Amino acid sequence: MIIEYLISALGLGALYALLTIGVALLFGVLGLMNFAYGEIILAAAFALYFFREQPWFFAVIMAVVFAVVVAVLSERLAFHPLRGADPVTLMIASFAVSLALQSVARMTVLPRAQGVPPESFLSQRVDLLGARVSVLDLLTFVLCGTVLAAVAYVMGRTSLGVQLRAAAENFQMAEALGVKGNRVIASAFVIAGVLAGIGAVVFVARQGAVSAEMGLQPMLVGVIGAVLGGMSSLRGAALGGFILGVGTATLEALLPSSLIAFRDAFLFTALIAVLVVRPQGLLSGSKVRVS
Amino acid sequence: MTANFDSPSVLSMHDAGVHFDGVKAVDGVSLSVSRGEVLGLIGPNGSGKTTTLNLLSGMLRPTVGAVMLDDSDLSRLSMRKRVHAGVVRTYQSGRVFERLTVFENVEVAALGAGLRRGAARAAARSTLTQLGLDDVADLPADSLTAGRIRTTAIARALAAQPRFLLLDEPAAGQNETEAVQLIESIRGFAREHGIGVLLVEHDMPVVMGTCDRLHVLDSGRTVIEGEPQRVRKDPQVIEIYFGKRA
Amino acid sequence: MDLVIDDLYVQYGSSVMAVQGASLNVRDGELVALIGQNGAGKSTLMKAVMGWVGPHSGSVMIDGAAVNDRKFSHLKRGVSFVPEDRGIFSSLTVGENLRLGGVTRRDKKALDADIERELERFPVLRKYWGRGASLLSGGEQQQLAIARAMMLNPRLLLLDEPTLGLAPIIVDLIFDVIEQLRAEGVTILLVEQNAVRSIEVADRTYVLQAPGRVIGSGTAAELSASPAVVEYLGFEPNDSGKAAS
Amino acid sequence: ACGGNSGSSDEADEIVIGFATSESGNMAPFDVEPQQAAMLRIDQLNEEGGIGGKTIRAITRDVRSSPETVGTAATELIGEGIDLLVTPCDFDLSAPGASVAQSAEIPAVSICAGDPKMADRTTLGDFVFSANAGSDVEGGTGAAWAADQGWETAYVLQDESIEYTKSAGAYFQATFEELGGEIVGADAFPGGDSVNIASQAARLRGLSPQPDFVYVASWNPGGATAIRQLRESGVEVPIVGPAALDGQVLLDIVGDASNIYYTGFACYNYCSGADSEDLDAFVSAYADEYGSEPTSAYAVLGYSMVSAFAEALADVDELDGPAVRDALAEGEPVDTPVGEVTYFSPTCHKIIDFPMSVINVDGGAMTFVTQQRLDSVPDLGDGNACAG
Amino acid sequence: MTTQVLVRLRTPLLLCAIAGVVAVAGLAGGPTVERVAVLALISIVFVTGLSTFSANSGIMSFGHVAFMALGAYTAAFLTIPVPLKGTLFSQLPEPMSFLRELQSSFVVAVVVGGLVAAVLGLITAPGIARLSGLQSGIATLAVLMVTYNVLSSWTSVTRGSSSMIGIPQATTLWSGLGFAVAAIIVAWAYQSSRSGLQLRASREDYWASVASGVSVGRHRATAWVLSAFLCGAAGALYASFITSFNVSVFFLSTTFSFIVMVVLGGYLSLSGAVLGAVGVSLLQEVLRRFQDGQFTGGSALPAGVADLMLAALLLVVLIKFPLGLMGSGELGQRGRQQQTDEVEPQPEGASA
Ligand SMILES: Nc1ncnc2c1ncn2[C@@H]1O[C@H](COP(=O)(O)OP(=O)(O)OP(=O)(O)O)[C@@H](O)[C@H]1O
Ligand SMILES: Nc1ncnc2c1ncn2[C@@H]1O[C@H](COP(=O)(O)OP(=O)(O)OP(=O)(O)O)[C@@H](O)[C@H]1O
Ligand SMILES: [Mg+2]
Ligand SMILES: [Mg+2]
Repeated sequence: MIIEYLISALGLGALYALLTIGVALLFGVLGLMNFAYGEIILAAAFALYFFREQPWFFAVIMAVVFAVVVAVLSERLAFHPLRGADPVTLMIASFAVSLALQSVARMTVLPRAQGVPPESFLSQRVDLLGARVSVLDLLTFVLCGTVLAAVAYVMGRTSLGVQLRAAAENFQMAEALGVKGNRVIASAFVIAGVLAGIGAVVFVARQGAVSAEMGLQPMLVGVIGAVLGGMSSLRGAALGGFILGVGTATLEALLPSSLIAFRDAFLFTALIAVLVVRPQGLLSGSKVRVS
Repeated sequence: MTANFDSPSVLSMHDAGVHFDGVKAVDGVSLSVSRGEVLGLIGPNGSGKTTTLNLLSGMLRPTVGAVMLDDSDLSRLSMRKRVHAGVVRTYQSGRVFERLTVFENVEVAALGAGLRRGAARAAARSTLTQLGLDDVADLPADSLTAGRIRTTAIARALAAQPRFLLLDEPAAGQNETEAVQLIESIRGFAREHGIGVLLVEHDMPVVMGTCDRLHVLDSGRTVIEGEPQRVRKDPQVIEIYFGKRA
Repeated sequence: MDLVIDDLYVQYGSSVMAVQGASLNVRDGELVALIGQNGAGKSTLMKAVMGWVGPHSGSVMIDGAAVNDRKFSHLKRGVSFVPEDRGIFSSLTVGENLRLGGVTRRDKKALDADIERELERFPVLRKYWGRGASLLSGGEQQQLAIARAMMLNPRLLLLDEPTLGLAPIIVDLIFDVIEQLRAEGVTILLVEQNAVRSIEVADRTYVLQAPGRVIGSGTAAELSASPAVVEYLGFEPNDSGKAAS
Repeated sequence: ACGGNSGSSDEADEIVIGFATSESGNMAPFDVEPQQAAMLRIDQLNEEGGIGGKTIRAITRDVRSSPETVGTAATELIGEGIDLLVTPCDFDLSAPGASVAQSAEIPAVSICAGDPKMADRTTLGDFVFSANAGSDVEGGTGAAWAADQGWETAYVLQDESIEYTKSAGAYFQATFEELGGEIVGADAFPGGDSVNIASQAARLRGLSPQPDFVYVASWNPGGATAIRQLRESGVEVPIVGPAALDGQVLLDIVGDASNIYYTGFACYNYCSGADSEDLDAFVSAYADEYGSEPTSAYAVLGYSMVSAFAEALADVDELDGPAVRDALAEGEPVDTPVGEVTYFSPTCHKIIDFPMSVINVDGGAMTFVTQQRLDSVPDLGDGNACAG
Repeated sequence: MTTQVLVRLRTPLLLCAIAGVVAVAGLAGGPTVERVAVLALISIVFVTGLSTFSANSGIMSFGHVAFMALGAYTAAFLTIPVPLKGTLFSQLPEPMSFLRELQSSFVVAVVVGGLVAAVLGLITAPGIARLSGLQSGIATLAVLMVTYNVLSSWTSVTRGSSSMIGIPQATTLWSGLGFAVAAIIVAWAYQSSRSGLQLRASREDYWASVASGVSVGRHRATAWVLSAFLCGAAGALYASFITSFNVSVFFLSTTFSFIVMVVLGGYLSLSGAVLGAVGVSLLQEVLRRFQDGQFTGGSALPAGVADLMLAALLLVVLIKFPLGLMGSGELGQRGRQQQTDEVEPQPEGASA
């Protein structure tokens, strides 16, 4: 029981961390709290549904492609013209993008929820310390770790990360120094798209369902996890997402069934408490001097 | 304006220090400003002037030492409480309330100092007149030129009923004439209301012409304190700060 | 490098016309100063040279090419700019800021050497190499901004109040650097509040009056010949300083 | 859909039905197909000469899944002189429209709301109806069928997200106990779009002995996900659920899982074994009209609803509100593609004796098991007007 | 001096006049338009409440619909006829059973609805006072999440996800107008008060306001509680108009549609909020009719086009006016409205 709980909590934590990194990436560098992140996930999920008859691996690749295309398109059409606008404006714009994508999806390809049949090797279980652990949980874990490491490497160790942060902070100055601002910012959306795609693969494998509204939940997880963990630090965001996931799973395991309906109330009260005690999030990002 | 003359008379810092990631930005500095005098704080870039000002104003808490107002310890008080005690600062970068009018900018500070509405309006009006901002009173602050934005920031600090005013490079970005004019009006204001001024500035004509005393910092430590003319001739200060041209 | 500004008008939004009919030129290898009171339009003019604000009318040409042309690249022409708000990237470290100055350069060895040269010049940058740039003091940031602009090995250098917030000793250093660059043949346009000193070092000086009009230009002697300029400046420029140095 | 031709035509030889339903927004999936099926039936009836000689004219308004718009649309439709208002498939969305109709004394019929309150004349008023059986009937029918299988112990997995699922669970439980069964355990999960029932599944698996079956009181897609996760975590006993699990999406989500049953409204296209000519005819007529077959059995409810109108209004001359209401409440049995159904009664404005189709999901296929009717709804003391 | 006061009074007068126009349009336009007008007036009450907090503090709140929910539930408890309450709330826990006997007039219900919401505001105020920026936005969202979750799960008291029904219809065009005018006056009075001014200063620059002696937390909390009251009152008005409601109304989609109103008009401006509420209500109705084909002679647009157009419009407005139509200005006041001046033209070469 305990081991099973642990595995499921860690699995959910890893999934949430995966979802959070993408939101935190765009926020950390562009100051964009992207509510349309859910619809990028939706695009990937739709690809998984659309190509459900094809080999799984192919569907996964298409999912990432779809997510990247939607992410980059949203940048071109909405966020590019709003470069340098204040964070609230950006956030509301992302919300408009989210609404638009959702209604397009509903009007065209996803008027109602659709199922994606389980991929048999993912739903298999292996015995680990006497507990039955699903391949999916293990995969989520590995993916989350790899993705976090890869993104941290790109953002922290490569010149792209530096150029990206520079272009986001002061576009003109960065361009004057030779940074290809537009290209670099678009690449942030590509990375966010890839992350959303991978997140969607895991999410859909767990839920099996694809619907026009499905982006809401992962988006909320991403946004809340990112704020909880500390907005401009990727590690913090991953930690925030992870804690959110483990917290959710723990509440489901511990709450008596008469109280289980109040799971979210407990969770969000805890969130408020954490924020009040540590407004900057668990791991705060870079400090900025006031002068 | 109701300057309260029987209130505290000296703002001081005793062996105060603060460090960031191992760098001692301010390291055992003691200084004091009395009501009615202008103390100049100078030193090379990065010597800890702004940090000293942060310690005095409550933006930072000293890791060692204390900030005192006469005999009471301010070290643990928040910036806001220190404003109420009469210690008011400006920022190096102005920081006006851009979308409020110039009048409102100044009125806020008067309200923040605890004045009632009518008194705050009156205080704001007289401060604006003294600093020559009457004609722009009803304009949003962000439509002003850089120089007037800076003046607005100073007017705001004056309206907060300071007994001690901490100014961080108020003359930066002004040409000589403008700078001297600005400082003169501050000086006049300070004299009139008995305000102690701590002035951080790199503009030498301004510093030499305004300050009663100079306090020189280097690497967070006091180098010398004294008469402007004496400090100006100090070989160590010339070496680290003024340079050969001086 | 030749910079020619001809009858330039620049407008912010729909109401503020910050520059109205300014014409000036900087010839190859020249050090030209631009002075004027707050709000005269000096910074706006600089931004127009960078193409950051579009001309309402008139033109800005560098070596005969219009800067607001789509194909014009300041980078390829070797134009480097230190803006008045410094343009430091506060989310990057000091080192990252400096390296970003040379982001387009392929000659990594030479870039490292240039970085080394600036670190020698401004030791404080070496001290704080790995620290967040926004944590630096005002003057330290200004040094970083200047050092970064040098990473491009500019042929035309635009300096907007490079000595803002610097201690006198560093101001001297900056003026030394400026003269050294001029000696190397770099074309420089310098905006300064310190009018006396700018006129002193510059080959020629333009005096700008709000809203962005040139009211006089030339050497110190030529400027003092114009009563309007003398009245505006509040002092009579002379060449004495320059002769001395 | 039919446009709003509001041209004045001769009142006497026309029955005007207003549809204030969701064609867009998140509730649209529940309304679109039943409404299309209803339009299909209207066309058929008009071709056969209308109802009692009167042609039926439909006016539609998209309420965009928003309760405020339902009220506005209802007001507008009543202003255009409709005789009967059709409201969305959901009680909460219907209620504002129904209240408007109630005050105008125009009967309002929800196209398929499953909430027992929709049928209660004392809650929204006596002009309000639902053309569906309701979650109470569904829960009860599931229990009755399970009891018929000889299963004695049940475990309830309750989805807490909406009233429908709560009420289905409660009525399942009450009926099953009334029929002599025993509830050996119950657990709950919050439901919604993101379902993770690992710990609930672990608790259930730890039970020894295992119950005879599990009742999953949930809806799609969360319910299907829950079932998938139950099976993946190794719960092997039969699973029973209500009609909201119906649809192709259930098959897709649970994949190859087996031993799953639910009480649906009908078994057609994606389901086999019902062998009903009437249903086949309905499906092919629907496909002819709209280019694709219906994706859930809710569609047939819309179709049958219009048949019920026709049955009730055949002999009514004066189409004023109270007359229409009384005619509807008379409770004549109606022929529908799934069999004979009594729609309304003077005390209960919905269907009790609905012949629910028990459908088995096994290895990626759905097969018809049997039809099951409930005799009566147990009284839980919650004021359900149709109980007892 | 007096002329200055008159100038300042122009804003609330103009805004009240706008509310008046809405009411008159409702009066003249027949029952359907009347419904839309009443809903628009209720929206005005809500957005003035939201804007009391958001416009002055600069913090976008996602949580105010929680206050609306409390107001609506309070109105339900106070105005549903006692006999019906007996059946609706048969499972009410003992300490709360007095609610079953309670009965009050409409106006009392609206005021008490506001007060109950203000109590939630008070409870959450210490947290809100401490937080800035997006953290604060997320905290307000958390307030909504908790409220929604409790309302939809505490079945014995709130009837859970089951609808509240049988609320007597009491909100009319006139009472709607009355409350809208009252809300506008309250919001405007707060904005011009010393607390409002100091809060706006903190919105412009937190650290500068602290350095001016402003206790940001206290003013934030004040605005938060006051706005909770107004939004609670809006909730009670809503309940008394729609007569039955379900908890699912008080969640994200409603939150977002109010935010669209506030942002379109200008989220830093009270006038912006009011104009946004009226404009979006009108637009929604026009789009609805468009989609039903009422303007195009019966040929209906595909379902969902209305949502899409609303989203597209929001985006276009934001790109043209990043701070909404009013920017941070107010109707009838001199000075800037939308400040596009700040946006320097992109160098053409940059986008190549
Ligand atoms: N928050 C901080 N984190 C890290 N280092 C800091 C911080 N604040 C100041 N410092 C460092 O402390 C030293 C003193 O900084 P300070 O701003 O007080 O200098 P200053 O004397 O005001 O210089 P300037 O004349 O350039 O404004 C600098 O080297 C600066 O980098
Ligand atoms: N972004 C802007 N939007 C609107 N007006 C502006 C903007 N930037 C500058 N201005 C106005 O344009 C005029 C010229 O400004 P500019 O910054 O070029 O002056 P300056 O000569 O550099 O002054 P300073 O010595 O203070 O730096 C001023 O009146 C200023 O208020
Ligand atoms: Mg400093
Ligand atoms: Mg300038």
